[in-house]
Amino acid sequence: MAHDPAHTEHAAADAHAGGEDQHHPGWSTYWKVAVILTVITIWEVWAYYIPSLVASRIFVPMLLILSGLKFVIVVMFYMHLKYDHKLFRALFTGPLLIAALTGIALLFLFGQLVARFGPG
Amino acid sequence: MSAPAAHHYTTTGLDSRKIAIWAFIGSECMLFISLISTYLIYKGRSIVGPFPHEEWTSPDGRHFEPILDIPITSASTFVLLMSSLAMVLALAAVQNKNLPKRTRGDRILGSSKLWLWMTALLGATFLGFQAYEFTSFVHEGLTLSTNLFGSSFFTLTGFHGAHVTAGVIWLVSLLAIDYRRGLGPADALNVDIAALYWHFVDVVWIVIFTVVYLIE
Amino acid sequence: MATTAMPTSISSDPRPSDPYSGIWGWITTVDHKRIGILYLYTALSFFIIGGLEAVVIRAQLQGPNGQLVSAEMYNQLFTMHGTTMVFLAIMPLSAAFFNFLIPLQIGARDVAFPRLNAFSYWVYLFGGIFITVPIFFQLAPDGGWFGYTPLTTRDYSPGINIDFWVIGLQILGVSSLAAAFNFITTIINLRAPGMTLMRMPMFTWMSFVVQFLVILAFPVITVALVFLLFDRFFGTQFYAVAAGADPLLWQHLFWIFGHPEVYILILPAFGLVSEVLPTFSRKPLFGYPVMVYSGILIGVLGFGVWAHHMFAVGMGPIADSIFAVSTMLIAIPTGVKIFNWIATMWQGQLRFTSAMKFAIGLVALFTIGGISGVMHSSPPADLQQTDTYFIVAHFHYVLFGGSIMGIFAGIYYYFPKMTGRMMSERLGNVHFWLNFIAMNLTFFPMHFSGMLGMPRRIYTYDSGQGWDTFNLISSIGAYMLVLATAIFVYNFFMSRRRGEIAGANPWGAGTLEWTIPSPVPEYNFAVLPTVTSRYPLWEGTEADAESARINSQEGKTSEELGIVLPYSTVKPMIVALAMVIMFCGLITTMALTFLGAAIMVVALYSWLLSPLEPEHH
Amino acid sequence: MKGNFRLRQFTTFGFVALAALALAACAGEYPNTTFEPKSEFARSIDFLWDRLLLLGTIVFVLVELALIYVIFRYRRRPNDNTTPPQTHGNALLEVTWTLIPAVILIFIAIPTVRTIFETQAKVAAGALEIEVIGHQWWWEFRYPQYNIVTANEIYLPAGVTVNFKLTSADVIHSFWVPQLAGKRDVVTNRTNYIWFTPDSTLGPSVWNGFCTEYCGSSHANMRFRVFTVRPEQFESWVAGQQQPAAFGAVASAAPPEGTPTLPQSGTGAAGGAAPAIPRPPGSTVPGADSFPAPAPIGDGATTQLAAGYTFPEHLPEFAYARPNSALPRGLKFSKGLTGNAARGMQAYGTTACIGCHVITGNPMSVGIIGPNLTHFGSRSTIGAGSFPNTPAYLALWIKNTRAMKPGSIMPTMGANEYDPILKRTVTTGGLDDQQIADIVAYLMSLK
Ligand code: HEA
Ligand code: HEA
Ligand code: CUA
Ligand SMILES: [Cu+2]
Repeated sequence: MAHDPAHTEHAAADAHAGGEDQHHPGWSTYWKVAVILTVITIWEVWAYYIPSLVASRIFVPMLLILSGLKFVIVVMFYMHLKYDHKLFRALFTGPLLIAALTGIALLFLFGQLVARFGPG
Repeated sequence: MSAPAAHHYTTTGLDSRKIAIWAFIGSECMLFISLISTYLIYKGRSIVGPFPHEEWTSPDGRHFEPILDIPITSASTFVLLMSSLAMVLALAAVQNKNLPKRTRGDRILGSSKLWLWMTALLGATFLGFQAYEFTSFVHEGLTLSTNLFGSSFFTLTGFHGAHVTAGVIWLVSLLAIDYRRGLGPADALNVDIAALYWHFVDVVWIVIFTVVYLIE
Repeated sequence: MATTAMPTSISSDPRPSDPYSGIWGWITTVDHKRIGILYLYTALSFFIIGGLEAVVIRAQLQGPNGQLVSAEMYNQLFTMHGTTMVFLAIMPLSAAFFNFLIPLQIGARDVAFPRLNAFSYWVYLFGGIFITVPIFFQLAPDGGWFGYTPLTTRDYSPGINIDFWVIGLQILGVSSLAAAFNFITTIINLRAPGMTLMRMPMFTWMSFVVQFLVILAFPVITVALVFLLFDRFFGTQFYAVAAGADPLLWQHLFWIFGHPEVYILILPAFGLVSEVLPTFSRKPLFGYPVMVYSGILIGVLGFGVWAHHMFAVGMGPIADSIFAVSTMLIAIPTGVKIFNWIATMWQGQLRFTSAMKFAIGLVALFTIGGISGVMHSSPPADLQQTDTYFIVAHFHYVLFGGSIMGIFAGIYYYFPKMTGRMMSERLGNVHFWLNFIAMNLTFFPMHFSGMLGMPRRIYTYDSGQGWDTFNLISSIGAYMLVLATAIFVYNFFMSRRRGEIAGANPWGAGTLEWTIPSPVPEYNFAVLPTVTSRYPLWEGTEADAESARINSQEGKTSEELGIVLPYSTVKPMIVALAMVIMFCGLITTMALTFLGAAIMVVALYSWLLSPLEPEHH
Repeated sequence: MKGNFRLRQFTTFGFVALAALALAACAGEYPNTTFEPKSEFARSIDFLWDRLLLLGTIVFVLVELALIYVIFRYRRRPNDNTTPPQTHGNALLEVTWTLIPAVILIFIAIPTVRTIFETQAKVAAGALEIEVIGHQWWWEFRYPQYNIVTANEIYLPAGVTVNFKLTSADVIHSFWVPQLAGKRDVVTNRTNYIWFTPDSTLGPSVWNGFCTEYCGSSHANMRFRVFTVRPEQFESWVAGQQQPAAFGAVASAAPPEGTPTLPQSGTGAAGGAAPAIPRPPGSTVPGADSFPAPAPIGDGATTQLAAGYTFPEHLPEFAYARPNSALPRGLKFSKGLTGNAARGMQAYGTTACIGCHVITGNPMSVGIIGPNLTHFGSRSTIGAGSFPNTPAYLALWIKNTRAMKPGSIMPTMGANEYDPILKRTVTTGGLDDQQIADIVAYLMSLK
């Protein structure tokens, strides 16, 4: 929540661009990112068609990591969180964290509910 | 579009609308985590088929294949990813409207209309895929009310689809403005906000594609 | 253009509608102060309605085997009482203060999105009417304020009653969310120069935390409600037990929202008390940073305790233990607040105005509710307490003894700023004591009836169960509360007309909102103040004094000062109305839904495409 | 001001007094108190409660005292305008009052977690198994080990561990017997368990049970009774329940008087409390041979033996377990009728009753929607603890259940009675008071 007071002071540099820093990446970065995303996607789908891999213990973690990776890349570069005011980072990661924890907790609770006291 | 408080003093120097959209996106995280969690909680709890990844034969002997169609969905996923690329290019084009365009490449990259069109069309294509998917599921006997899987699947992906639809409408509105008076650096923020929303819808799909379609 | 501190010339066109003219002025206003006052009046009305429902409840339970109302009516009464008090009374009462105060406390001319602000109010009003009207036709929701499935599914509640509840809450959620985004942006982005986060008044801080609770908690209940809505209208199976649905899904989703919600209800009151106590102790708030952090901590922890409402459902020992401990943890930051408030008064110059009394009342009574809360937090112990009147006692001590007391403190304290007149201290004193005594008479005995085995939500009980006396006392207390509230209502309206003139800073308070005239001019601050301390009027430097001097001048119009103010507009109200019509379609005819949607889209576009305010030259 | 704050103190004192009083009085007048645990489970909870109450009270007293002290000590003296010291905080103090609560909480958390795992451990082998099935708005109880099915009444042998298996037939309910154990929700599509051991020292006693999860219109009327009895009495009760319906004879269950008078409800000549209906041998009953004669009947003696032990709930000390709910206004039953059990059985067989109720031994009565009535006559209450089981109440109940119990699924049977759910008056197929009196006689005779 609390972002650094340094920023809170300086007034609008450029009201129109919302004072956001102009040095966004350009085409050169964007197409590379696109390629990476595509490659990862192909990798995921490819993995899906290897029965032995699907059966193996690494399958699920791998897919989760891969999609997590895509998630981060898009957020960092296409949503240029990497270059923007760190306030935005706080506004996004805070809720994202709570959301993730809540989701995990829910799955845990519904997975756990078979273990109950008493017989059966 | 109007610029609320844009030319007033702001503490951070940032435009209020951009702060608002990020807060909105944060809130959307909770929305989609609830939907996704529900889908996962109900996974494998349906009493009757059809099922996402397993085949099923109904008591009256009708046979159902695993219902999810990975190739099609992979394609639509790719389409949505590409729409994000188009979106960032559209934003860049708007921001650099006034920069001189020397090469033909510059002109192509510099055309906000082209890239906005691209984004909207790719988004529409994605929706097309989804419409196809939904109808074929219904034909194969999976509806909202067939089983827990049907309910949670259609609601989750439907919510995402609704977000994409809203995004497409938003983009078309921007295009309308672009045609009426042209979008320039002054509008960069409006486009930026639309873009943030669009990319977020994209990352949500990235997660859905993995946990719903690929992981069995 | 970076700052409007110095008057900048603007187009001379007068504002299309004079904001202070008549009913139309109120319908089209986008002024945060007037919207705040709209919230205040509406919410107080709903508070009275919810209270009257409670009084009928108490009359029915006054003695054993009461036959005042039917079982069906009783179930509608407690459902609507809870729903009304939580969603239509306390949250909007807080919203009234968010609207009125936040911009004044941070030195802004308005909120970040004035028209969105108006929209939030109208959605609230129409949604509130939508969900309240059915009770007069005995068609009100009857599933309890947390509407557990499967009871609330079509199979077990075929009637239209629950439909009102599902749709109504859905509508109200839109209002809260819209407002939350607005205030988050406002607080982050519209603070006057020098108003750093760690100089913000405590009320604004607590509101800030609350807005985050809203944007994170409401999406979850939105989803839960969408499931129920789809189940009831479109045949999905989310809660259909016949299809193998798990009833605990609703419970978890609801309480993931529900517990943060209770902090949404209390933190604004905490904030108000943190404004009142320092003023009437003539001392700055004790341990300001700790107060901030504890507020944030309460908010964050609030997301990790929801299952303490489900200790009886059989989650298993591990989950029970985890949620028990996380719940207990919240007692620590809350305790810090209590102690810091006492420390604030320590060595102070206490002036016992009505506002002060209510603030102290909160500290005294909330503690009781908090402690019973900790008693629930021990799952085995809670197995005896849950769903009995002991719980009812707990949450009325925190809600009435906490939220309501704090809000009353706020009303007495800010009434002068809102109206320019003082409330009658004499009546205020009577109101406080009657309220304080009656409140305890009503709710303290519930601890006993609960631990002596009286379940909640029962429309009747046998004699000879040992509950009669306690219920009688509770009912008498409730009747006294009606009197107390009536006195308040009287005081409010009398003072509105006859109260003595207040002046800019009647209490000798220290924060920014007291540097400007009462009632506040539409532009709030003639010049954006420059803030150099937490209590500009107490500890301020020259800079503070200077802007205070300019801002306290009365009678200037925005035109004279060259301050740009947004146009008044009716569009947000139309969008809100259209949205509610759209929802009404669900329970009448789909045609209405499409009509509403159409109007909404059109109105929305014309809203977004029309300029907020006159353009600069 | 000063006066005001004396007043304030008084109120505070008032509550402490009230508290003391109430706690002291807990003995006796408070049949559902949680302060007098009667099982090891309830006792372990009570231990926690005492700890919580103690610590809670300490915190409460300290906070309120500090508050009151500050209020008196630092209130502004008239025309004293000195500004007080402008302290902004004190790290040491604030750390202290962060730590103290933390320490207190440790003393709560540890026993809490211990108790959680104790009370949720697996039940010891050889426990008495009881299946609890929640219905809107009554309780079905099954003793799988004895294949007994009954409703709204549980018999427990004192000192024997009992393990309840909780499931629901419709919505969520919650199972609570305050003095014996905490609650456990009865959740649809889930199976919950709760077990405890009623103190072996308990003499025959009865406990009120409640549904404590809001479950619809008659949530308030979803009560039950738990009888803790000596093991040998339990055996006898089991023996009795295991018999098919011990149908006696032409029981002239005499006229249920118009409307029972509360609370000692109008018991017709049959004497509602323990109606001693004469029971000639079942064989003499017309058509009785159409179903298995009840177990050993002495020469023309009564079937009392076969009925087995039933709890003497009519004894004055158990008054609190005797429902005295208000009767719907205007529900009347004509005086002076004499019910005939034999005719009643036929009437019963021709009505909707059989579609919902089981009476073992009555081949026609096989419905499973409603409570099992096999030993109906041996029960102390009807309507899930709503009314005493006397001919008078039973007659009214059959005549218009839905008036007696809001939302009940059992239709209104009485001719010309208004059915509040169907919103119309029963005409064709409705029972007249004589038929009802007969059915009453029949049911009452099912010991
Ligand atoms: C304003 C709203 C509000 C607030 C602030 C709270 C605060 C707390 N609540 Fe409450 N609660 C409700 C509103 C609220 N609650 C409602 C409405 C319900 C019922 C919902 C329903 O079923 O209808 C409920 C129900 C409820 C339950 C579920 C009971 C059940 O249904 O079985 C529980 C269980 O743990 C609980 C716990 C707590 C705790 C631990 C706190 C803590 O935050 C309290 C912390 C404060 C203190 C402890 C006092 C001050 C501290 C000190 C003086 C320090 C020293 C103290 C100690 C060391 C003990 N609450
Ligand atoms: C902030 C929330 C809030 C507030 C303020 C109150 C206030 C009161 N509540 Fe409420 N209550 C809840 C929130 C609240 N309640 C909730 C969430 C539930 C759970 C619902 C559920 O189980 O689903 C509940 C349930 C509940 C029950 C349990 C019902 C049951 O379980 O069967 C009872 C019973 O006594 C009760 C009583 C009261 C009383 C007597 C008041 C009194 O304080 C009310 C005092 C009266 C008034 C303030 C209005 C009357 C004033 C006037 C008429 C003035 C005259 C008018 C003019 C001059 C214009 N409440
Ligand atoms: Cu069953 Cu309440
Ligand atoms: Cu809670």
